[in-house]
Amino acid sequence: MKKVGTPEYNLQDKLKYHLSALSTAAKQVALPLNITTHYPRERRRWPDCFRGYILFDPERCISCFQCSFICPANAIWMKEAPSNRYYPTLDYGKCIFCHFCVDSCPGGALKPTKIHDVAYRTMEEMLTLTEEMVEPPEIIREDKVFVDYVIDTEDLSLKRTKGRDNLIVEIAPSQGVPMVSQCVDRASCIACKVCEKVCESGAVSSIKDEERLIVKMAIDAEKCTGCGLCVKECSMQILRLVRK
Amino acid sequence: MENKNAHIQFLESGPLAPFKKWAAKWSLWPCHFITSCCGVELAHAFACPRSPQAPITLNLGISRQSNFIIIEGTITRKMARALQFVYGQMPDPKFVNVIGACGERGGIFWNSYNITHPSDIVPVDFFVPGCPITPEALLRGVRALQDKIMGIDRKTIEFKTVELPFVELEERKVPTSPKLYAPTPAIKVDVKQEVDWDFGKELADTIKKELNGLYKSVTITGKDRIAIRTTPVNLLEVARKLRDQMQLDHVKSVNVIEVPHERKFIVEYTASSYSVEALMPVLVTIFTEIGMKDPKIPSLTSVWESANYCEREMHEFFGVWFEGNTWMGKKFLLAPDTPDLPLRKEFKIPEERYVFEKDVTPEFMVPIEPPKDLYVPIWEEFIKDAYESDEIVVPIGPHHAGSGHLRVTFRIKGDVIVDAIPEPGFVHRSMEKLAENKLYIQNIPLFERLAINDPVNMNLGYVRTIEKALGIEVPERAQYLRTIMAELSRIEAFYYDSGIFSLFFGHTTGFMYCMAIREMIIEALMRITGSRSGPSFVVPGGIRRDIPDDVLKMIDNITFAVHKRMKKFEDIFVTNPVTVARAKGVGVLTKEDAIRCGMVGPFLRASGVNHDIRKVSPYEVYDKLDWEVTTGDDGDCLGRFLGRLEEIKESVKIIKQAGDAVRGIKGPILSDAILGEYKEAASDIKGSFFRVFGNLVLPRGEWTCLTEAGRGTLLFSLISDGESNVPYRVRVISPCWMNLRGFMEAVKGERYADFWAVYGSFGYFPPEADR
Amino acid sequence: MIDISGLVNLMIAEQVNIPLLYPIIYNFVLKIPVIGNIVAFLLGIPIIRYLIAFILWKPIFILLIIPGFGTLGTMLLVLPWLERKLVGRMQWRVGPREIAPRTRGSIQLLADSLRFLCQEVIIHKEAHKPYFLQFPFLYFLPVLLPLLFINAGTIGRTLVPIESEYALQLMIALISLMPVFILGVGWSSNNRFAFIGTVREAFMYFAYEIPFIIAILAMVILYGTSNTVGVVSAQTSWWNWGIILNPLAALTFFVAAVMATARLPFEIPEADQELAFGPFIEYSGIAFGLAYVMAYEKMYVLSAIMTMLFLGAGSGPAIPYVTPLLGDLYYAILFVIKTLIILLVMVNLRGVYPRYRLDQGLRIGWGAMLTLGLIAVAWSIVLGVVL
Amino acid sequence: MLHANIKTGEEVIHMATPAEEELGESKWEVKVPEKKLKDKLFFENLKAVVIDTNLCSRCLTCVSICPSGLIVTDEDIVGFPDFEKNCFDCGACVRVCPRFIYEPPSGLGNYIEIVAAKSKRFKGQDGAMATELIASAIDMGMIDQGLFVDRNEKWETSIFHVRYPEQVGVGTLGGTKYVFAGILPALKEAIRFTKKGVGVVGTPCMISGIRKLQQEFPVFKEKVKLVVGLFCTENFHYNDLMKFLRDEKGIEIEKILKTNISKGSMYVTVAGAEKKRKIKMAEFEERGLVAKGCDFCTDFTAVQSDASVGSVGSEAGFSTIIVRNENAKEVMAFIREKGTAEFGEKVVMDEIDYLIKFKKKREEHIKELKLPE
Repeated sequence: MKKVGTPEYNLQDKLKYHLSALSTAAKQVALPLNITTHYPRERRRWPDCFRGYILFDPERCISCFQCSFICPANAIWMKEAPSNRYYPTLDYGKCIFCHFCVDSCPGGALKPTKIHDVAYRTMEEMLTLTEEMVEPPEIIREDKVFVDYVIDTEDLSLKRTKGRDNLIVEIAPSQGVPMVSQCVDRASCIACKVCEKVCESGAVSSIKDEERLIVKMAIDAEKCTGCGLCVKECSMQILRLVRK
Repeated sequence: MENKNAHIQFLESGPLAPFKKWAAKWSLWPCHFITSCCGVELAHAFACPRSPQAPITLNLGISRQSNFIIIEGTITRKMARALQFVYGQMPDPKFVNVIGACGERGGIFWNSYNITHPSDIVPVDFFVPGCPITPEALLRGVRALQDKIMGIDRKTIEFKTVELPFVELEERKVPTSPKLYAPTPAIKVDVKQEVDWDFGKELADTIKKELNGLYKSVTITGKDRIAIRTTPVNLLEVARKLRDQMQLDHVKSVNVIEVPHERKFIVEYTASSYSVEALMPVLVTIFTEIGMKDPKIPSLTSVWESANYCEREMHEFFGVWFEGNTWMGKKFLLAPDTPDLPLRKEFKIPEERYVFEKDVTPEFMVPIEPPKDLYVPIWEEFIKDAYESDEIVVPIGPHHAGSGHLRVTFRIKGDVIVDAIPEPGFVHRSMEKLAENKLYIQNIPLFERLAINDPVNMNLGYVRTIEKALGIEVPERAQYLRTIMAELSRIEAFYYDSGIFSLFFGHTTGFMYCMAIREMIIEALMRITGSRSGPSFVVPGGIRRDIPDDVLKMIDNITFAVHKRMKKFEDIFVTNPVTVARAKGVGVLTKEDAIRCGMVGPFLRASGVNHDIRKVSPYEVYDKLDWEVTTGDDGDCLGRFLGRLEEIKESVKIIKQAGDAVRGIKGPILSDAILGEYKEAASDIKGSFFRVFGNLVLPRGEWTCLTEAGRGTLLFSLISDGESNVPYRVRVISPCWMNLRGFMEAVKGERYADFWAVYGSFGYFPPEADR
Repeated sequence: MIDISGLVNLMIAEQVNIPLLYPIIYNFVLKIPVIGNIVAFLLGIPIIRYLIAFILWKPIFILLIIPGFGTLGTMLLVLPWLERKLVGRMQWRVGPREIAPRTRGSIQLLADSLRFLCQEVIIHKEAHKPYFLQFPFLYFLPVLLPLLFINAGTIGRTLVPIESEYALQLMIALISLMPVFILGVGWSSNNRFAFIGTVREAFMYFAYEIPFIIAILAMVILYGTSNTVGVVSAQTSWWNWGIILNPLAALTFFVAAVMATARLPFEIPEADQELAFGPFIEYSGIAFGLAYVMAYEKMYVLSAIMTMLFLGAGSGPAIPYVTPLLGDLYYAILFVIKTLIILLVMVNLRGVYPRYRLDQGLRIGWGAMLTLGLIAVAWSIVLGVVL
Repeated sequence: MLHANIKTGEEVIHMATPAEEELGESKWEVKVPEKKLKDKLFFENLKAVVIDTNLCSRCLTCVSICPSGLIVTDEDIVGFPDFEKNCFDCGACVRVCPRFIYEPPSGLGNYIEIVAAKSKRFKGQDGAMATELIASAIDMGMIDQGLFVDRNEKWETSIFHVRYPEQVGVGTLGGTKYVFAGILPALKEAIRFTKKGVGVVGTPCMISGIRKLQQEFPVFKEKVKLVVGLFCTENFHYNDLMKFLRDEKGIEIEKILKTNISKGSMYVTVAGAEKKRKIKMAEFEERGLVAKGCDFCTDFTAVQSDASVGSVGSEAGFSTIIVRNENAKEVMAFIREKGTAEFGEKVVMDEIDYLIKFKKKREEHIKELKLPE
């Protein structure tokens, strides 16, 4: 345990510390330890892992809704898209840039960028539709120089480089873990076909045999993307995700 | 509401239009209207790393002299009044920018019962997204406004639309919410746990002996946790006995849990001790059940003064009447138009949507009308009484250059503060209610917003509670990395506080130096997590991804580099004779008072109590490292400030040791127990986040966990029904909330100008206190 | 036609001596093709000649151009910018810059004042309207009047608008008037914070006024005169400047000046964080602009007095070629530079010090400063006896 | 949920796990029942056969199983708004409806023993033994949830999932409500959350529904461990009953403490009043307050249950328990061991027999019933 006392200044101390404050200030006037970045004309280079605006790759999306489910701010709403799919839309009026969605995306369809300095005139503009999330957006760039913070054992210093920092980072998309849906209690199935209805990849199929009074249910492991929606929605809770 | 372009039109009229526009463009003086956590990033935008006087001028305090409001995030119902008032006070032409998601569609608080849309209250020129925004984004908003003033209308972001042919296809079933609520959940706060805790068994026996006949049951609910069930009638007696015989001298939390299907409230007081070292880590929960009809219970304020504000809060949230507390029936945290008894289960907040529909926007519970009055909850007798005794009543805040988002009403006699009535709640964003409606994992960013300048510690507190409940062991490497991040966060919090402290003394240089040091720490956190001040990086079982070696090297460099600038700060501010004169001997909180008011953290230690959760019940790797607790005897503003400064040096020491150690430890950063079958994610959770964490269910019971955050002990209490994947109730006691009581105590008897010295020395951060 | 020839003769007799001026006009300006012709034509008009003579008339030149209103006006534009720049350097940043980056943002204050000019002036309904509006404007006078007695010259080259045996006393009287207007401003605002600020101002007024007067008194005793001409002539060269002879008086004067202008660490009445500009809290638009400017004016006047009393006014080493050419102007410029240095030290204290509390400020004023002042007087007497 | 590993820190019990080799290919067949009305949806079949003929006992088995979750009880009648659009036509409702193919159970059924007992812990209807059985089953770890019917001040029912015996202390849980309650929909929810099993108390029609569910779907068989039936003569529709009590009998609903039917009369205990109000059953019948479905019910003792409980046959303050199988026997043994109940005199079988016979007469109603072709 350390005790910290408060100092008691006598006249000499006072003079000494007045002088030390004044001389520190004078030194800074002469040789400042300046760390200013002139923002619109210069730009700090953020690290590649920076969590900024999000791009979307429809090729990799398996329409699993996980981004929407995990979003703590409920900023991601899924929008209907071709071939029975749902793609994310993002409301930047709500997004808190936690990138839980990016980390959740099993196919790596959501990609982070370093774009972050944006201002909108209306709140309606802040809703970004799927179509707009595919290509990197253009933002106003007044910067001609980018600045790196260099921290060595001595001090923090700025390193200025002419040119423009690329805001679109190439990070290898995550592969996720290949999963497939399985029925674990077939006798309890009621053939309600919710799984079929909720499946976007057409992996679940049901054929009704009117004569034999049976429904043939099947999950095609090849087609199944492992999105897990059928598992979640199954009214009897008899489906499970297992590793492929 | 007036047209939002009216002010531009004014500028464009008359022959002097070009000059007027030019002058308005380059002379945007934002008024000091800090509304919530984006204010931290605002401070960075104004401070040295970004040259504040570049596009906007200095941050002036008063609405009359400024022409620009930057609304920093959440406008609560209480703050909406202030906003409207401040906007009205400003001379034309004036402009408004909103920064942060909370001020737009609400961000993570979109379904909170206490927030409003600023755009409903004042005409807004620009919205800046982010949570919190980056300082650059703030400046981009200002640039956009400058362009707008000059008549240039261009979008700051231009999306390229790609053709995705949308065709109406056969209906696909829309998935339902991932949240699962167990029907009529069973709530039990004293679930018995078999733990290896001999002292606890002795303690339980002693309690039983002392409380002979007054208790119904005494249960050990975990290591260092004891729950005593009693009846409302015996409550007061039990508390008195515990205080007098067992030396449980303060209350850490007062909690009410509503069980509507059983028509009862569980009222619990969590007491602990500062005077007996063995009892320091122990939390003794005294709880009782009362019916929902006419819920009355004796207040324990007479026994434990520290329970006072918590009782007021619980009264407002649940309507439980604490007989004996003087504040019953009055508003404390909430605004007059906030829905009544908001934390009751019957009060529902909007549910999430998962599917996009055109023209559907998030709605509020109650439509927000722009408020008509400026609500000041000071009763007339108070004012009359004050004037009759030759005193002056001065309300400070929430729009005051030195108040932050807190209102304190002073009674001043001469220059001396006779009485101070706090009015918190200007940033009450209903976290406890929101947490009951989110998955466990979704609450991580939510609770991080308690203190955006101390984010990792907030994360850690919540996550450790979950880990404790699930009994998960965190891999060693992750433990070290968490410790490093937590200490970085502590330094960050302290430098923010000292920046504000120096600003309160009118010392802008000190503020700038602090922000420069913070910028260095933020750079480190950003390279680790990718976010400046909202990392959300600590997750149950570990951290989100491994930290590369070059970043660890940089952190190691910081432990050396930080000293140079710290020395400058000391020379110009800390040892400055004026600072010492202002802070020394001011706002003294004696050891007895500090204990009585239930102070926590550095502010308790400054009064001479050797209590640090990192030592008392060590977590992560604090017990493996060599560091010391810092205490002081003076208990004055300077002591509190210097004590924290000393703690920073200890933190740097911890970071250095942990950094050295972690380089030798290789391994996963997420525990197998939580990963289940997703073992691939052991070093990077990417791709499996929802699958791993989406469906956490905690075992039934109350799980309380203490951590030492930057400003003191942070208490999270999760009450789980054991079946739902959302918490049944979450109780957060943030350090600032606990310190508010002592803060008000320290102010009394001091001079008017000393209020700011005391304020700054406590590092009172309203979003953290209001929750 | 009024016969003004007597007056003109008087003026001609006391023209400010700038040797460089005529060569410039005759050798350069008049030789420029078109402009030269115009200037020649203008100079031919009698009234303009009279006007030029009037402006170059010593008292008027000093009052209007240097170190009077003209310099003051320039100072007002430059000083806040310099302050921001220097404090910016102290604080590891750059200060104003984005506005006209080539000029390092030096026209920032122009934009600010223009903006204030175009902004709405709010008079709230609780305020005492006439006084609320009048006081800021009335405040101008006592702030400017001391300039009438300032001697910016040196021995043998008197640059003073009004020479008086009681110049210092008059200055003290005029400076003492200033707080009265601040009290008026605060009172008419009818606001809690303005009220507290006003009370603080009143307290501080007494605390700094006495050391201030005593410091001047010490110098009066030392110089044996209260005539500004005499004061300046007494400081023959740098080793008998007031600051060397009686540094304690200089320190007392400086601290009292800082207190009087409410600069940090004595920014007690305005205390941004505590009172939000205290007496000026309710002012907006141009009225606030005035109040903002007034503080700098006061500072300028006090610095000028300090330069005159302690730094030998315009005295300084003569530089070959330059001094003869500039003549009187050289000394005036020296005076302004000295004043500027004092001003910069004064404003940049903002970057070094936090704010004292009211009682501490009063204690310093009534305690340390008064004691120092009295010692300074005693020292002056001793010096007077010795010398 | 999305992955099977529910991390509760407790043991995870999977539902029936298929054999390893089966996991490879995922194809299975589901039997669909036969439609009586060929070209109609299954729900239309159900509606025509059961609901529209008033055969429906309102046991809500169909509500619980319907995958769309849209079958509701509106005005005490089972319905499915917009079924043309929303019905999945899976046939689950028909599969589980105990009255679609009605084989009315009756009589005393199989039993191991018949005893009279009275709970020491709980207060409820008579001996509160239904409560005691469930509570003891929770205590012994057989089940972890028991479904009880709760009521509010207006005597509207809701389902209470009891996890701890202490929870039964909630005053309004014990006691018979004599109005319908949605136990079975709650049962479906309960099996989603349960780890050990669920115990249910219900009327004979509900018991039939549960048994049908268990017969059709192994999930229920595995998860529903204890089914306690109640002796039941008839049941009432909430709205009608309350209206009758309030308007015609002048009883304030909020003040009713307890209702009790015995010996052909309903006894209503009202707060503040000294005497119980007695209302003849005939009065209810006259006004048609008794649920229509009860006309076709012949089962008094809940023949299909694990144990049946009722007041008939034992002295006042005691309940009669008919223990029918091993599960219930274990629980009874546990009760005896712990001594949580007091056992009474011999049971008077005559009273039970009388009511069994009384209900058996209703078979005629079934015979009169005209089912659509």
